[in-house]
Amino acid sequence: MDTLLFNVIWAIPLLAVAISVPIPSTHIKAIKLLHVISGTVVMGIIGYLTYRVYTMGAAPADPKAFPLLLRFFTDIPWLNSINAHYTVGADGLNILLLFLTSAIVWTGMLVSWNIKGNQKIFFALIQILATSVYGVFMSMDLVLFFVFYEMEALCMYLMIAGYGSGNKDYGGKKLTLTLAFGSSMILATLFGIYFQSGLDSWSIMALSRITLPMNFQMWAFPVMFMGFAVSSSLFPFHFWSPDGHSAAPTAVSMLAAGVMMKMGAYGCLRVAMFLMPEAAKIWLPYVVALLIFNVVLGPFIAIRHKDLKYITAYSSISHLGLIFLGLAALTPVGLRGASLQMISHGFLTGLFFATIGMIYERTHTRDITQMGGIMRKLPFLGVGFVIAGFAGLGLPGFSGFIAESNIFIGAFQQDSTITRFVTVLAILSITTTAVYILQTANRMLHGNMPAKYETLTDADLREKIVVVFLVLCLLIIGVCPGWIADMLDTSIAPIFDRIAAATATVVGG
Amino acid sequence: MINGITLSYFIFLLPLLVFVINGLFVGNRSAKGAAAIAVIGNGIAAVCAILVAVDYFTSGMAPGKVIPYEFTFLPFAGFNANIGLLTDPLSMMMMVVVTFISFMVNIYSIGYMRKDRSAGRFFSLLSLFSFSMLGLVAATNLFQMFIFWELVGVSSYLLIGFWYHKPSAVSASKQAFILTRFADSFFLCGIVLVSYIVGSFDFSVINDLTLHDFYHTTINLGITTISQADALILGAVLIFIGGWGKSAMFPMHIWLPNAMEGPTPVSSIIHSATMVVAGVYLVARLFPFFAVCKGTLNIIMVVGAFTMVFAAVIACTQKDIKRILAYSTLSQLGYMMFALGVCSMGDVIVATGWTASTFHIFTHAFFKCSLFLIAGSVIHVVHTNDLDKMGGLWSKMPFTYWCCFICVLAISGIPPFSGFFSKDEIILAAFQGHHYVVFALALLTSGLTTFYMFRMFFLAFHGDPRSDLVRGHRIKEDFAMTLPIVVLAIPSFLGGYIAKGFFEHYFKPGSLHVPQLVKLEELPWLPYIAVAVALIALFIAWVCYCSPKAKISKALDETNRTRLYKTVYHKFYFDEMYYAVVRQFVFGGIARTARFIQDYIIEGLLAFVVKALHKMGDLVRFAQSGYMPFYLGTLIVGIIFWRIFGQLPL
Amino acid sequence: MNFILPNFIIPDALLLLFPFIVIGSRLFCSYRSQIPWRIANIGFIAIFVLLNFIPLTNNVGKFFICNWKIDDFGVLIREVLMLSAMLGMWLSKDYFEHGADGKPQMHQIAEFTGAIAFATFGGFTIVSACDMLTFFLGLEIATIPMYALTAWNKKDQLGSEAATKYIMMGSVATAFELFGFSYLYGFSGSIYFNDIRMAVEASATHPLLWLSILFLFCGIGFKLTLFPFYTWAPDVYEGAPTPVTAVLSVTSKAAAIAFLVVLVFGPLAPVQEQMAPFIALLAGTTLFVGNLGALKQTRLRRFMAYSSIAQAGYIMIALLGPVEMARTAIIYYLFVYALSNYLAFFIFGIIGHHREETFDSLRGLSKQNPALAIALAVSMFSLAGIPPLAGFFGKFHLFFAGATTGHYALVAFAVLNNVVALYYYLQLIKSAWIDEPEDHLSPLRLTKRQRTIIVALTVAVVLLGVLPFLSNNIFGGFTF
Amino acid sequence: MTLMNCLILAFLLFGIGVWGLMRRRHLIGMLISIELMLNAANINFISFAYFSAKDSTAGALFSIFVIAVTACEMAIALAIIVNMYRRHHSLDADQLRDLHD
Repeated sequence: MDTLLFNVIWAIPLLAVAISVPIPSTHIKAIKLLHVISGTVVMGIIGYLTYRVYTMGAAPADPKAFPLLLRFFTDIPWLNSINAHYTVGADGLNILLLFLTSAIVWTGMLVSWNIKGNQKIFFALIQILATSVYGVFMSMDLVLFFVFYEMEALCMYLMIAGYGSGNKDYGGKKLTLTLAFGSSMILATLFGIYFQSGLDSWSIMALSRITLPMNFQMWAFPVMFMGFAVSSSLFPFHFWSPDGHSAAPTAVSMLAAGVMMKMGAYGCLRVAMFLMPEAAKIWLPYVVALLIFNVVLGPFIAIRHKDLKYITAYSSISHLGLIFLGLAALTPVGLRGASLQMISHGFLTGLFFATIGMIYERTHTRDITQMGGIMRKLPFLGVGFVIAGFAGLGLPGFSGFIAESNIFIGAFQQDSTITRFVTVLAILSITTTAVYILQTANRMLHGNMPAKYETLTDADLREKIVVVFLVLCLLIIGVCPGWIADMLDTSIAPIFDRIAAATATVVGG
Repeated sequence: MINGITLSYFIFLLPLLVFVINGLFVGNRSAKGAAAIAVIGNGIAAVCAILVAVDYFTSGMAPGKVIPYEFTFLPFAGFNANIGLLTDPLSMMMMVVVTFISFMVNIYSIGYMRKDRSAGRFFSLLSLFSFSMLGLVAATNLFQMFIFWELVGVSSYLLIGFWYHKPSAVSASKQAFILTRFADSFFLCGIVLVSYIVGSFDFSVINDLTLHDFYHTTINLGITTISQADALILGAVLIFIGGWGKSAMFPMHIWLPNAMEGPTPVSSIIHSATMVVAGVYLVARLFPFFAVCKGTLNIIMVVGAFTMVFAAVIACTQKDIKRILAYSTLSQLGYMMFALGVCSMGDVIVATGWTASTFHIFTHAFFKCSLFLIAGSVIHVVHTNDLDKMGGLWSKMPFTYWCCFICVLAISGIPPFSGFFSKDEIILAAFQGHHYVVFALALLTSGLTTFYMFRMFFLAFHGDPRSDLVRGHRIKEDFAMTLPIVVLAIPSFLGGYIAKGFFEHYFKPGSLHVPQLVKLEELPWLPYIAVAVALIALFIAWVCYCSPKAKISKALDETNRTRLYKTVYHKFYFDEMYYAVVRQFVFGGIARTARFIQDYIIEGLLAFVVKALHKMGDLVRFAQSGYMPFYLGTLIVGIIFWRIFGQLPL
Repeated sequence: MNFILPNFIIPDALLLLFPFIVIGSRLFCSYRSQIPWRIANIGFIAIFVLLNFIPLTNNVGKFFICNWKIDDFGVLIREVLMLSAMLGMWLSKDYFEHGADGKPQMHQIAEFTGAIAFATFGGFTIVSACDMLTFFLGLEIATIPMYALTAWNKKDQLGSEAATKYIMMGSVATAFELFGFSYLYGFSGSIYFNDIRMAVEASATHPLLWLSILFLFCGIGFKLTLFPFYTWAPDVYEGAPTPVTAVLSVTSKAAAIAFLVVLVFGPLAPVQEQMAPFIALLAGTTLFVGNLGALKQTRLRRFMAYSSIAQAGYIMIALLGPVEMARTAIIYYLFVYALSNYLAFFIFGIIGHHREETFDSLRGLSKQNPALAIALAVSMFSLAGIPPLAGFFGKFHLFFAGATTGHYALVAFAVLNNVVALYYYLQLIKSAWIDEPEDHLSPLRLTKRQRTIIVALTVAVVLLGVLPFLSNNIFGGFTF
Repeated sequence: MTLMNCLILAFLLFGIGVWGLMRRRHLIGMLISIELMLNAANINFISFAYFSAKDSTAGALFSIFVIAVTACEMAIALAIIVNMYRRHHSLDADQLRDLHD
């Protein structure tokens, strides 16, 4: 039963789209309602399944899924001509990410209730995007994984192009093409992995049971890792995210920054590092060096920016840098911190972009120098933004702090010069984060208010639901992180064991 | 102490509850209701705290450290981050002080915030602060301490910027938060480093370390590789930097005076009585650790002593009543800090400084808080912080006047007022630690303290009124605002005398792994010296500002003065320096460079790639000239081309 | 001797008779009558259906009078060609019916379909040839009607120019092929593939052999628009009427690639290894040049020309793989490519009915007719190879075949080129989705036929990839 | 007269065809050059059939078919060119430049 529920997760949005197609656009309310309800249903299902996974704890899972601890494991032959299977399964890590996705999708749909343009198509596109992300987090077969992973490009451009603001075409193209570039790197290495392994199988578990030839790993790992890192905006492939986010409509920014950027980091962990641990051990210290830009310089760039979405984009860049710091730590705490950061940053940036979008709907500008003192007129949204800000600068009580403390402590346990160095820099740069966040909040919310904003009205119920929901998610993780940490630990253990067991010896290389 | 445990839950939960209720439900509807809830909640919390303290001290387990309960907050590999309650004399004392003062300030705020529309928010934030402060003092480990450390920082930020339409308040709050955050980043570094080496966050573990077993193993810090023992010392310094920023020691002091932009009750509870002593509390809490790490105590001593003198000098020239108090707070914090520092005498430790410092925390909390409240009600009357507009208030507001007199005497260290005892002990400790320079400075500073406090006192209350608001009108002292002042004046009066023995009996830094000096020379003449200095300073102040032939207007005029006076008056231009550094170096230098890298180098490379592709595309399209002979040519050329490059075995 | 007509030959026979029947029917009915059209429809559909009844038999060829071979590959290529023929016919019907600006009323639909049928039959001949002569004839039969079709609008200046260029260069290419054939004949001394194969196995490095291979590849490179023989394609695609362009881009490409498959895996199979670098170079250069050329296009058909050049490059990659994989990949890709291309051309036909066929006339499509805009996006994304659309799986199969024999570098290069390709497909989508239209948009009129076909094609493109039965059952014939 | 001579002859013929193709701008002239190239191929077939090939009939057969096919190809070519002449009123290959990037 649970397995069935798990398998319909990605189907429900498509079903909703299929139902909505024949409904004429005159009944747009009904269509939107349909989509929101389907989103709620999915979220409910995933919430229930999360609970199930939590209750199962470390109980032995389907042996076919060894070494991973997968619940609801399903494995059906799919495309015989290329030996692709439909293989899905859930462990603590990806069920939580699934929940994050469903939450962001749900809130995103609520946020874009009154979006301009053809709403029918927009909601359909959101649903398709949701499907793709669900699929990525569910699938344990590389072809399936890649198919879902690449699907995002299909919706992203249309959404940004059709419904965005500002320089939509440039932003959309930059985003789509850069992501496509990343996934082309991934695809190239996927073929390599398949044929080097000689297993005639794309299954992650099967591939993780063997050791790929070292001199293949040595070039394949960096290519694949960077390919994934592109979508997590790791330097030097971060340039798509500021322009993309600024051009995208609110919901798309939420989804892109909140969920899709996690797909990359998730791929790095679940595919690249899991399948090629030996090379990972050799390469990751150099990846850490790149983080100096993400983590240390990113906030500084945010300081110099005036556009809310640019600021948020650069804050995402720095936060995702922390994810990679956690991954590169190669310690259980670090990996857990990275996964926690994925989840927490998802909610966090969702809240960020949601509030920004709502404020933008009212002020019609995102330039913080144009605003000021709107806290008086929009207390609720103001508080929402400030909470997002504090969560962003890692205030205890919110999830961000938990993730960051895990990452810092975990990364410091990695006894390599460069990692230690970057970790210290990262810890020190929490100040810079505080600087740009407070500067933004003060310029926008405090001080004296331009007269033109006298007529602003505060959030309505729908928007309040969104903000409150996201804040609650942040708080729950932040106040009682124990259970989530347990779930992540049990699901990360096999990955870490494999990495720990790997003996890194460069052959040719 | 079952009873105690159950009560102790209330100490934390009540303020939290008040925060939630006021913040979410009551706050923006009725200010009165919010005030009522806040006062009741914090009142009960205070009562609980006192009961628990009594329970603790009578149950005979004092001065031992007890951890009644502790929950695992977040498990790390090998060690846990817990949240719990640590009961020992220090934390008990702090709890009582915090809850009691926050109770008083809540009462006071009823009057002070009567006309403010968003009073509800104020009360909820105030409770948030006391909750986090309590969590801080109850901390059983560094992790918990850091959590609540940040929370007090945030609540302080929110309360300084409470009037967010005032640009000065907003920028002050930003400055306060960022500066403390800057210090906290080092604090966090220290925590990570120490916890990595020690393998635990717990104070109990960290406090009975000895460096011996760490000399052999080395640790790689990225830049250099040093022995773990040195790393521990480094960690101790880093952790102290956290306290450094929080307690606004020089040169991270500038945020505290600027923080006076906030509402006065906030200044009184956060920026004088409780939060700013968190730094001192941290050092006191980790004292055995610092004692083990050689040299750190000396740093602490130097920082504290310098700040003490520095702030006192500035305070002598200020005209803003709240800033005077702020600088006096700085200087008093300096006392506490160096009192902890002077404990190190070469390789041995003189524990008296520790006792003195904690004792001073206690006494200072009361009189400084009440002084701020007094300043608040004065400002409430004359609607300005400026001493220019005051004077002659003594007849108008007698309660306030007499309480102020008591507190000023207390801070000046005139017996039998509370300040005398604690300060006396601190100075004595400096002498016993054989730090004679600090000893001299401390004496001098106590003189300065007396001078500027009485300067403020005389200018505010004596002389003839310089403000129309005072002149002629009869002023009614608000009961809600006067009651706490009076109540707080009592411990400022008697607190020292009563609590002296108590402190000397219970307050010991705990088991140290360094030799302690047990027999110390007594200084019977010290009190007389101190009092004499104080009285002389008092007399000078009287001559300058209160005596019939004192030229008040001239004394208050800062324009035509010597350069030295101006420099001091402008706080040695430290704000300007900070401003310049931040503007030029951080925003101008680093940030601009980063932006440049982003906008020109990275985007430039990207643009180059796209351009190159387009150029090649143009080439292809140029070949598509529509000229058929050329096309036919491509067929022929194509064959030859592939004949040459086709890699055919031909 | 008495022989019975084996049933698997029936479709070919019908197709051979078809043009005569259709064209002949013109003699007996009035000028405007719809009968030829009906016959054409029935005939094509019937043939297509009959083809589907031929069982797939794990690639054991069945022979008809000893050198007309029908194997699974042949059957499936036949299906592709018939699909293309039908779609081309339907496309042309509505395109020519109510002639708008410059496009003449077309009453010779019978001749038109007849020509298409001939071309298709050429394709049939290629895949069922067992000797060079049939092979060559098939290629010619597949090509010559195309010349005629290109010049179909007698009044159209550009059309005639295109036709001229096409036929001149086409004849030169034919000459190359003939030269290649002649050398191959001279080398092996026989025109039968089996003999040639044996001869090739015997002496794999004979200069005549390789000279012939060079000439053959260059000749077919012209039809398949490989680098640098593609130069005719953009001009001809632009000059020819849209339906012809569509047929050209699918049928003649399919025929040409079938030609290569038969050649490379038939007589030349023993030297496939030695040919690999040559093929890889052809593939790489072609797809690169095709992608570059399409970057800044503004006219739809020219744009499609470059895109199809790039597609040809992608198809070539599969020729590197082992035979079954290569065949599967190519068949599958041809299906997908045909569907996506025809979807695009149907839309262009509708757009271009009252407007210039340029990017600008796509402006405001998403506002004017969202469904059409979505269909366009789907076809473009499919051509760009974005999952879950069929195009992705097509390309995936091609790369899979290429990577099997370890040409990772080429695959990586091709995959990176996909990004460039995506760029110009996005350009087109941009003009349909972002750009604001000019003052007034001339209304788009869709007949029921067009609407149904567009919907059907869109659904097919979406589902063809993800639904496993296609790659499992239809291609289950190939064992691996 | 050996196989080699014939092959050389054929190749020369082919070369002449190519040269003419490049040289001439008159469409008919170009067609003639193409004819030359095709017939060069025919000569190849015939000579191979005569000298070396196992089944010599095939070559001859092939060349005959080629002649036939080329004939109809040329017919269509001429038709198209005539039509082209109606539109452009010239047979100059250089004039055909309406279609280009």
